[in-house]
Amino acid sequence: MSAMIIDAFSWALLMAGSLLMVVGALGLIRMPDFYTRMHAAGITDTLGADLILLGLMVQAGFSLVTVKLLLIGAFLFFTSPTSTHAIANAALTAGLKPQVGGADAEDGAAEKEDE
Amino acid sequence: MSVESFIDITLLVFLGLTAFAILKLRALFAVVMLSSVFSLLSAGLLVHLDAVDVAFTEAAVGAGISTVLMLATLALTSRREKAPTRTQALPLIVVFLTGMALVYGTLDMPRFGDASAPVHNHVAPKYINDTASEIGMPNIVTAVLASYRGFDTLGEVTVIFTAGIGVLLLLGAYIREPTGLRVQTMDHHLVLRVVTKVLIGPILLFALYVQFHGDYGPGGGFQAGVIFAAAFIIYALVFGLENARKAVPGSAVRMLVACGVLLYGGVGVVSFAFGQNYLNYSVLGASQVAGQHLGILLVEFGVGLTVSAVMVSTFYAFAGQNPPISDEDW
Amino acid sequence: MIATHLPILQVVVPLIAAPLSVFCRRGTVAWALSFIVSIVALVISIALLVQVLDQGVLSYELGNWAAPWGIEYRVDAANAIVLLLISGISTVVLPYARTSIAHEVEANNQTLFYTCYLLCFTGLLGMVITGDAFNAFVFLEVSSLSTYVLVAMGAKRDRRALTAAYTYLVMGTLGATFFVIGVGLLYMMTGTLNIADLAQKIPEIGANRTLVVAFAFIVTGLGLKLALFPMHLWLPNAYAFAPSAVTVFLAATATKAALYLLLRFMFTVFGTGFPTFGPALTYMLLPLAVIAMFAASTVAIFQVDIKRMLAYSSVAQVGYMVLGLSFATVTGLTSTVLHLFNHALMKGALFMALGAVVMRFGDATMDTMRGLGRTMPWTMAAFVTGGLSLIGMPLTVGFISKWYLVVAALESDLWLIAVLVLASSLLAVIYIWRVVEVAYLEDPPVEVTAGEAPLTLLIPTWVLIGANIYFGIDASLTTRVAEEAARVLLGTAS
Amino acid sequence: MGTTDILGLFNYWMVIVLMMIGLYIVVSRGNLVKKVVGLNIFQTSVFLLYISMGKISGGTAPILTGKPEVYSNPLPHVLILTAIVVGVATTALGLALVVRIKNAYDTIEEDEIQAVDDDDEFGSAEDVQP
Amino acid sequence: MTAATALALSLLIPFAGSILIAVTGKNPNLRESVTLATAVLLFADVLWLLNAASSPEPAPALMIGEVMPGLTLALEIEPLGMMFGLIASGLWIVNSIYSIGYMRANFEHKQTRFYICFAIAICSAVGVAFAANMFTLFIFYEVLTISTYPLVAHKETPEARQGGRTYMGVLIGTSIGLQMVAIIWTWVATGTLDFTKGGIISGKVAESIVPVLLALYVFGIGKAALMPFHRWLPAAMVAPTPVSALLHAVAVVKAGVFTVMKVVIYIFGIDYLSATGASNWLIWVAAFTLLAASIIAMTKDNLKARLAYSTVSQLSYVTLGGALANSMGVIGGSMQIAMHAMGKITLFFCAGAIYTATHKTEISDMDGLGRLMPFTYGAFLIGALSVIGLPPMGGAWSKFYLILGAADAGQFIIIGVLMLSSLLNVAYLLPIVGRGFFMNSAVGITAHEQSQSAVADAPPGNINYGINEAPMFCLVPLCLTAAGCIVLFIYADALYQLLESIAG
Repeated sequence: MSAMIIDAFSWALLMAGSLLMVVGALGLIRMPDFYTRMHAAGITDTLGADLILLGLMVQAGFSLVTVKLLLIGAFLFFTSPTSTHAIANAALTAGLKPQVGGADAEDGAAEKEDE
Repeated sequence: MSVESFIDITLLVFLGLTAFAILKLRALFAVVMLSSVFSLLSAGLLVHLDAVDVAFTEAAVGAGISTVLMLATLALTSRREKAPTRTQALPLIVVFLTGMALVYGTLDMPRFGDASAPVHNHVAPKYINDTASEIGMPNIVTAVLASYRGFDTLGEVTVIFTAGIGVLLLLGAYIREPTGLRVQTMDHHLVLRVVTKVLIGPILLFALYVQFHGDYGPGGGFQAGVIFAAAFIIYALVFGLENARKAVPGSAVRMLVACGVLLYGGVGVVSFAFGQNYLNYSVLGASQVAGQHLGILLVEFGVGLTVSAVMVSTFYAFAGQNPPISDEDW
Repeated sequence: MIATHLPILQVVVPLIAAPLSVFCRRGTVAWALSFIVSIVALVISIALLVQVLDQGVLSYELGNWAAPWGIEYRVDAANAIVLLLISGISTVVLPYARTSIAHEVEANNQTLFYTCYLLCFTGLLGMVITGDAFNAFVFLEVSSLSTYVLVAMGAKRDRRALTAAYTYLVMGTLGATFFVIGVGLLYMMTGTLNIADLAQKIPEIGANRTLVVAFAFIVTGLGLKLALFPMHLWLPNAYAFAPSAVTVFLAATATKAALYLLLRFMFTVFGTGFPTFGPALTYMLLPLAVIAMFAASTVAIFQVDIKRMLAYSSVAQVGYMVLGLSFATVTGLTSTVLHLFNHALMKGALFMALGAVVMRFGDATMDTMRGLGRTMPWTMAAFVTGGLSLIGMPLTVGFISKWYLVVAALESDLWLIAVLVLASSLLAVIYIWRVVEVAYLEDPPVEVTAGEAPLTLLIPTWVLIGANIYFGIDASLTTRVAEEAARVLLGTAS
Repeated sequence: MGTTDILGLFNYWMVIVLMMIGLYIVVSRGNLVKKVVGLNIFQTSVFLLYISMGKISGGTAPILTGKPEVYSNPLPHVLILTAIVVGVATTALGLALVVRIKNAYDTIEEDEIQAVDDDDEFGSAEDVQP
Repeated sequence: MTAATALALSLLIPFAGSILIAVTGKNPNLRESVTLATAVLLFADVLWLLNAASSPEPAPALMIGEVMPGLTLALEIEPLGMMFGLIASGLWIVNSIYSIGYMRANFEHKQTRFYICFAIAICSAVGVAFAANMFTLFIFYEVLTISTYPLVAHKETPEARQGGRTYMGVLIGTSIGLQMVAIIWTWVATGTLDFTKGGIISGKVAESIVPVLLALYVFGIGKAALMPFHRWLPAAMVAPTPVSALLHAVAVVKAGVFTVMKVVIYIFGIDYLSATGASNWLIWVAAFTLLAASIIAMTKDNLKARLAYSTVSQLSYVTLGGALANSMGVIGGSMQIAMHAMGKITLFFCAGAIYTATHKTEISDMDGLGRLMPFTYGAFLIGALSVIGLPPMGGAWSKFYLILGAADAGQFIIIGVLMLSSLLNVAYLLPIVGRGFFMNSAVGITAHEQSQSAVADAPPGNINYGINEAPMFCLVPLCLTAAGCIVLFIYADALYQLLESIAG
């Protein structure tokens, strides 16, 4: 019985995480310029990943595996914002202007993108 | 169709798409990133195929080191591929024929996952059945790698050693006083510096865990070596090549590269002293199992030493070149 | 006690020496170390050959793990002679290298160069001596990777060495990967990697499409490595732009080791009984070999750079070796093994002579050779002798090889082939004689001041020339071993 | 052949496709870095081929757990661990060569290099960068 | 001294000689005395062998070593080889004396290289003569080719180089492309290559393909200059005259026809050939070469070229003798080797003498020279008569026996051919003498002046000889060989006795 609840719970978490991942991916394609796209990407490796980890922990129960998963979570917690920050920073130093409204900069961003 | 094969097929299809994208794209930066993705995907597939050690290595190497090296190369060369000029007919034919030949060859193959295939019934069973008694460690892969086929692994260490020496010969002559890869500009990333400081410690710790836990779980000298090197590379990237060199001077790395191979080879030589054949660890300990254990521990350490040292020295060599394209082009 | 460990020592001594040489502060020390090592290796290989000749196959199980579970070293006449060849050539090349490398490689790279050389040496020995298919691959790669680097070291003289090395790297890796695919398929069908074990299992399986493909891939992969026409594209530039000493070593050993592996897999592992064996020889290897003989020699005639010319001639000579094995008779294989040995002697000598020229003049083009008969008499005398050997003149090793090859052809009633073999060696007359005429019948350009090459280059060259003539006059030893090797490979050993 | 065969061989065929894409990149592309990437893909797919043959359906990773289980064949794993190392070694060397070529020719496109060589038939000693 | 040592010496003496020459190269006088000494020593050694051979006990033999299993380097004396050995070593003395005169008078360069190669060439010629099996013979045959190349290309002018190429091309080409196939074929078929009386082929090779094998041999022996492989001989005319003498009289061409003889007698066996008629086609090829070459010779105005073609035709007499495959034919052919050697070397010496004295090469310029150089022209006449085959010159006997051979073989057309070719010889040789002696003096005078001017503008230092004759070093040898032609006529019987044994 309790097993079933746990299963359902973890599945819900996993599903939510996966969903966020998909959304993030979509955003990555649909967003107009570099910085907004990074914003979308941010979702995937923060909340998306963490939810999935959580789901897995629930599955694993209190065991060594959970500890490992926690560590992974911590690692992600540190790295993903940092990397996002670094990329954005690099883009800025490289002189990529954030697009503020107006479709004119669109193509400029697009062409920067495939660099 | 079972979940097993569903995952299997999905991953393979993704791999195919990635490879195709790599073929088509001409922005080399994207190509390199995709090849890193390719490695990660295949690592996933490998896990699915029960090859955890291999997956671990593939992830560390394919997605890690290779990518770093390729990015470094891009930074030093150029980031766009010219549109192919010559005709593609001949390559296409050659490749197609090769592929057809292989497909033809598959027709008589034992089916995927078939337990009755000769592969599973001639040599392998001994490893699975006797490792516990002869070597006395759970991770069969490590046992076979370091003992049954230990000489292959010595060869493998020699290969990586060769690569290290080769890169030194090719680029070493050009290392000049550190104008490292986009290093100066990194310094002002306060966030990066702090986070890196925090992370390097755990990474090194993890490396050691992988190194010495290899007998029980996935891992071993090679993976550990790569992770160990990764820690250094992050350090060098963020705090600049010169600081990294202060921490571990290039000459020292060069020595360590050699030391690893010597350690491995030396362990083998010891068995001569006991009148045994080369690389017979049993003589090292009181009992065979103890001897094997010690031997494997030592050679794995040798592997780790060489691998990490080679990775670091290779990175030094690449980063030592000064990039023709400045930070602004990124 | 030491005698029992000889097979492994053959490989482990240089293997340990390589990392040791990294600690050498000065290039000279590294060189001395490598020289000593290769002498030791030579002694070991001689001892091995003697042992094999009087007590048959030697087997050495690494880590005392019984084959096929562990890795096994197997020494028989077939690889004993190749081991002897490799270590012997290396022992001759190193004294030569001392001067020529100091001249052609950056000063601060000397030490690591010899480390790389030792690794190449280790790899070649390892891939020849091993009795395990996958282990062969590992050492094949050790030798290949170091070879790419050694070739690239020619960049100080000519930057094209870099592109040559890169092409070689790509082609070589493809070849090695094909080989691995083949081995993988073999393993898939037999479940073993031990060559002797494979040789037992494969006939039991009989006709099988997977095995056929494995055969094809192994032959192709190794064909790439030994520059079998038309997979030779990497070779000419690699030989032409590598440092002279490296060219000598590679020309004399690298392709030979690959050829040995080919022989081993074709004859020992698959065996003449293998379904597609006969057709593969008659419809694939034999024609390719004949084309190689003519096409490559013809291209050689039009080369301006003599090093390239000889490189192309090497491709042609590979054709002779492959032709010999494609008869699948004892005499045929004997001729192959003989030529494998003899060609190493002649090409080694020729490239050494050219190396001396390169050292004096910076290159070895037709123009450079003008009047060298006057200015560098001993070097050119060596070149001419080597050339005659290449043509197949009597009293040189070249004649012995040609003789056996033609005998083999005639024994198999391939009259046409026999005539073609001799006809193609007339092409060799042409490209050698071009050089001879220029060197002897033209006067050196007035500005030439360079004199004869230093003794450190001349002595090794003449040692090889001496070998050319000695084994050309008294071939009883080489023919005996070669025939024994042929019998071993055909499984009809006495 | 039946669906079982198709399923049983699909894995191999997919792997072959991957190999061929890699091979095609190597032989058809003129960019030296791209070639190296191609080599990587080619080799990685060969690794997959090896591992696939070691898989037993329903088996687990070859790490002894004490419980009676079906373990997949460990030998291919060992071989491929070695092969991966060879692969990365090759990659490193290849890239190092590419960097040197860039220094010497100032391009990493095959045909452009060819053009440069054709210009000066007698190649100059490589110019060491300042 | 045992026979074996004598045999060894016959190779070692010239070989050691070549080394000594190389060493003493700096000092011409010393160098040339070494050459002469070597020549004399060698001849003495061969004479010693001659009487050793004629004595009853088994023929002297020497086994040098085994190159490949079953294939040995071995020497053995047999009459035919003995004869060739005598000719080669004997004429070498004369030729050396002559070359000294010639090379000095014409200030040739690189004389040391010249003498070294000369010695090696003789060494290999002797090797060919005494070879005990086809393998050994082939090896020395090739050494001979290589060692004579520098002599042919001696002048290093473009023509010389071209000539050298043709020389190498044809000789190496035929020997490797055809002869080696034949030899290895024989080896594979019979398992031996030893020269044995009555041949080794019979029964081992299908009779239908014996002619093919024979063809591979005779065409493979390019030195025999059988058409169409005769081009090298005229091409080699660019060489200095002593070389031409060596090529056409002493070593090279004789080695060729000698090899043909050896093959016919000891590989195939004349009885076997005559029984199977496998050599009939060769008779006609030889006959054709014989006539065609003579006709070409008539068209040549350059003296040496004319002599060259004459050689081509004279050589095919020998081949013809062999092809007839009967005792008389063989004896005649073998004798022709000796007779023609003596006659043709005389002619070449004369040509060289004329060139040295007057720097003339074209026959049409030589009118009236006979009166300026009586000895030379006298010798030329004798040599010419011998080559034509008129008594009292040695040449008469060989032609005589050949005709007998043809008669035995029932080839009456061949008799006609022989007659005809002798007439042709008359037609292209005697006019030269005629012009020399009887052309009207006006031309003679001009010739006289020309010769004077020639001498005048010839470099200083050859004043030591008069305007009317070549230097002593040239003159003496050609008188000797001319005398030789007559001597051979008188003592032909000895030669006959020697050769009779082989014809069996």
